[in-house]
Amino acid sequence: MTAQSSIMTTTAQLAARIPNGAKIAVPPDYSGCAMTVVAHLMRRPVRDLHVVAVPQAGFQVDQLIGAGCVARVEAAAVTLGEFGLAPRFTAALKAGTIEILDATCPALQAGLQASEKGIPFMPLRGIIGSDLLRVRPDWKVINNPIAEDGQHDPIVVLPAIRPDIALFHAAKADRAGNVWIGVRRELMLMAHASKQAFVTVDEIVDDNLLHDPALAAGTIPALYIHAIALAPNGAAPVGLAGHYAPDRKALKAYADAAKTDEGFTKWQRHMLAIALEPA
Amino acid sequence: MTAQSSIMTTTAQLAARIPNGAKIAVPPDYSGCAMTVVAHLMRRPVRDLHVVAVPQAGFQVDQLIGAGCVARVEAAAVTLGEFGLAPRFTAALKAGTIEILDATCPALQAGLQASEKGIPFMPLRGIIGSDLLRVRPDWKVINNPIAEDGQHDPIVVLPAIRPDIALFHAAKADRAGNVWIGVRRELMLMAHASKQAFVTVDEIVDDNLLHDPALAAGTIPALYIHAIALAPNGAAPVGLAGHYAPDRKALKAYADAAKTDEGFTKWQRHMLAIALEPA
Amino acid sequence: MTDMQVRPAEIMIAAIAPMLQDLSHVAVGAQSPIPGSAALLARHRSGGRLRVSILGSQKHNPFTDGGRELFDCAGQGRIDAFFLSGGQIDGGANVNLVGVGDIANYPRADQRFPGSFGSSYLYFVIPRVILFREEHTPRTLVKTVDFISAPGTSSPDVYRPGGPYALVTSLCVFTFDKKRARFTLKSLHPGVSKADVRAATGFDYDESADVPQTELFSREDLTVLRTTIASEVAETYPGFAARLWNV
Amino acid sequence: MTDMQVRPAEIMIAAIAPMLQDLSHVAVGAQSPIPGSAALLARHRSGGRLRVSILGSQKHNPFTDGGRELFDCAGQGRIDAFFLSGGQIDGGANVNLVGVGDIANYPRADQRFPGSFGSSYLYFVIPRVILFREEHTPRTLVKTVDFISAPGTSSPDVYRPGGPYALVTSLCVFTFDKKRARFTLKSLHPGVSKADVRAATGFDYDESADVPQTELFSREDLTVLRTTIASEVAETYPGFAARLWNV
Repeated sequence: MTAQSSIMTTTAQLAARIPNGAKIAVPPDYSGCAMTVVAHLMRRPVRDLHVVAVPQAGFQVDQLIGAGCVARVEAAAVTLGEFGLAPRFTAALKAGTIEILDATCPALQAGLQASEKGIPFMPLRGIIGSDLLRVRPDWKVINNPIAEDGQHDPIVVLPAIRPDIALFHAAKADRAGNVWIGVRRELMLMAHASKQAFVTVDEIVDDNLLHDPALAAGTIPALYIHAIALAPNGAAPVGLAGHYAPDRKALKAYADAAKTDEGFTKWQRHMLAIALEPA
Repeated sequence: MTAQSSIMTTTAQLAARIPNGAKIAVPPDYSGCAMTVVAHLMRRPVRDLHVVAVPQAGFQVDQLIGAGCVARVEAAAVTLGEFGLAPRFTAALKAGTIEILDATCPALQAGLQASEKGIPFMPLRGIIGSDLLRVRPDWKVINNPIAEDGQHDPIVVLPAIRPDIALFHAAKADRAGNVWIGVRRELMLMAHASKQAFVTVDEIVDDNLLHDPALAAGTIPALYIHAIALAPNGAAPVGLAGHYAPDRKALKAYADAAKTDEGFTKWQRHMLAIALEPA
Repeated sequence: MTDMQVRPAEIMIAAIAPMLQDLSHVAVGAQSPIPGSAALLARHRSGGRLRVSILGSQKHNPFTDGGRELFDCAGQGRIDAFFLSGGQIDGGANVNLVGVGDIANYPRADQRFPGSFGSSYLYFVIPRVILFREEHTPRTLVKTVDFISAPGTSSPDVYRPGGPYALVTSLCVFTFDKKRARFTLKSLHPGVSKADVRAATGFDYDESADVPQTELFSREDLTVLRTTIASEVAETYPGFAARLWNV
Repeated sequence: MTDMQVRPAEIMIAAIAPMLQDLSHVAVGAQSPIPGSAALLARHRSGGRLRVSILGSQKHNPFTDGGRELFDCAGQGRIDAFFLSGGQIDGGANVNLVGVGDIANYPRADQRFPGSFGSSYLYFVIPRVILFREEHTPRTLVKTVDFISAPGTSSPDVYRPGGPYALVTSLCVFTFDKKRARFTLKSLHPGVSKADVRAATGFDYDESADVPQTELFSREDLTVLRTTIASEVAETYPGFAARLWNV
């Protein structure tokens, strides 16, 4: 058996390999969320996840928070978009049951890029004068070290963000373990920056994606991928841009239900019963 | 006329828009060199170019040096690969007619990434203890600003590299000005990091490259492109990986001829006569 | 559609679109339907010359280098205008997207907003940032924000090619003077008085004796907005387009 | 091909291949045909488990994020072994890829080499860097390099998970002790004596009384090398494969 084939698994087994306390990087709702894995994590439930939103979170993370899986969220925003505020996130903050590391989109991306490059930090313009600096003592302001002598040029430096696991859904993978993401390069950044990458896919194709010059350009090499599970339509209900649309009815139902603890619990029971039918 | 269509031009006009003294970024020989533009630049000849090799230079740059077009080369290496040392580069260094900014591959890439991100510098591990630091006073060593208090953790910081023009050859462009580069992402980095990007292509296609999800993943959007000229087989003789092979006979002929000033002059006269036949 | 009465959101679109004239590249966030509509209209008026990049759009999103490309592109100086809203906006153009309540209890705000998104960066590097907020009340336009997601102005030693340009609400348009760190009432939407604005605004601002009415759409522009632009808007902001134009 | 006499380049391949055993990922530069051949052979021996990434190869280059990916990947700790050569290599494993001559006259070296390539970085972050140089003379293996492209060792406060592991030449194999910053003669190629190596080496090094011969190929391995591996090598290093194996 080659290293490549051993990464093929099921969504249940993939979810089981995410330990309590793991630092997981997840994409925004439009970029490929591994919703079947999320269902398994909620059923278990996994505990004390540190979720790194790349760079913002939505339904996926609100659900994990509601199910008590999350200890800490690092995000530029948590929102259900046009369906309103993220109700479980908001409730958990109010109750003090989760920690929030408020960020801004490019700071999260820069932190992941630092990890991708193996550097301890990345500088970024902006941010100075924002209260983010107050609530993020891990972000430092230094004087630009290449500024001309004596010139005061303050700049923020952000520590590298190195998640344990990048978790996402993509359109397809091949049997060698390469994953096609097209223009969704934030998924490649997540895979490069994280220690491991766990991926669900709508389809597993026979031909090696790297052998097709057009597909290769949008492919994460197997080198970075540690688990792949087949999950057709696996990004539903949030959808997969360019492949299938969000299920707006299901999303609205969640947004309405999750406004209360009881509503969320009921929604969760119903959803898990459907999503995790015996395979 | 839209902004998009005005960027379509000829190789001659494209070359004419590269002024003396321009800081131009060029790819290595295997990644798409705009050799027809190089021929025009040699005939003019353009003067005092600052060539940024991304990250190493070969035939393309050796020829420009031989023709007296270059004032300064910033590169991790200048070599004809298996055809030996770059003879015009070596001769010019000996004669003191060009300046060399010796670098290492990831330092050039990090400098361009800094420019891509709009940050003044980028840290990079390694390099400390290398004589590169001695000959590159623009590279500084600082203490890692996020190291724990009192910990000595020296790290190099490299200033952003912002070329005036990224000059390269690609397989195809569309009429909207989008350029397909496939897996040759160093070309995208060059385009993002440079003020302008000038591109020759083997083919101009009718369909918008961004409308095809597979091709879009390997496409530089028109947003970054300022001039496109049709130049079929335009990367010959160095070749275009995945499309056409290097013309090894022509490359060997150059490597042999360029060993002497006279040989280079003769080669140049002959080459320009062929390459710049009236169109 | 025969109703040529201009609706409130359309007035905001009419107020924003002229601010984008003569620019090269305007970017719009995924949750900014009013600015998105204004940008697409401005693009239409420019004959397609204006480049409009809308996050979350399939058709109007040219980016191919992942989520970071918008921010990198802005950092390179390639984006001329962008739009920010805020749970609170104050008289110094400081924007709060994090929450309202006792700062000492952060993160347990009385009301938590989604978060700062890209504001803490884009506000610094994009030359013309247009603030917009439909709800114009002392609750949203406050004297001092409870949390600064992005400051309106910076000291001179801070690298800042970008910043606030104007603030558009359901009542009026303010412009912003960076040197004085202060808004000026620029125009009033139809039926709104200077006193209405003063009463609805929690921060102090300047106004001249004679404040003009916000320039509205020509009949032709309104038709274009409600047909061509509406269908383009629907691709990215379906809920908004359905509510406003029934498309 | 019936000639089973092992050629000098093949001895170097035989010396390098075992050093890659049990690793996960080996990367090879575009101008490193001997290490490239050794890596492809090691991959074959591992039953395909060893991942080999060869720059400039179409088939064995998995990278899809541009020229920087190799370096980023190494910085992430995902590459276990790499190969460096040098115009000069000294007894402290310092590597010179820039030039020979009076340092004061830089850049006008008496002899200019191509440049440092990625050495100044990769030598720091890849755990097992194998130095190779066919020409084993006092001109190439010197007491002290004229220019340090990449230092062999660093002070303890310098971040350095990587560094030199061995040096393979046409005469012998040295291993490197990072703590003592010194080479040890590990094995001698067939027909080479300890005295031959001492005479040909410009730097001082350790040797035990009994230095074994470099382990050569089995007949089977040699056949695989000259058939399967040779044709794979030809894809990336056509000149080398043609000269050595006539493929």
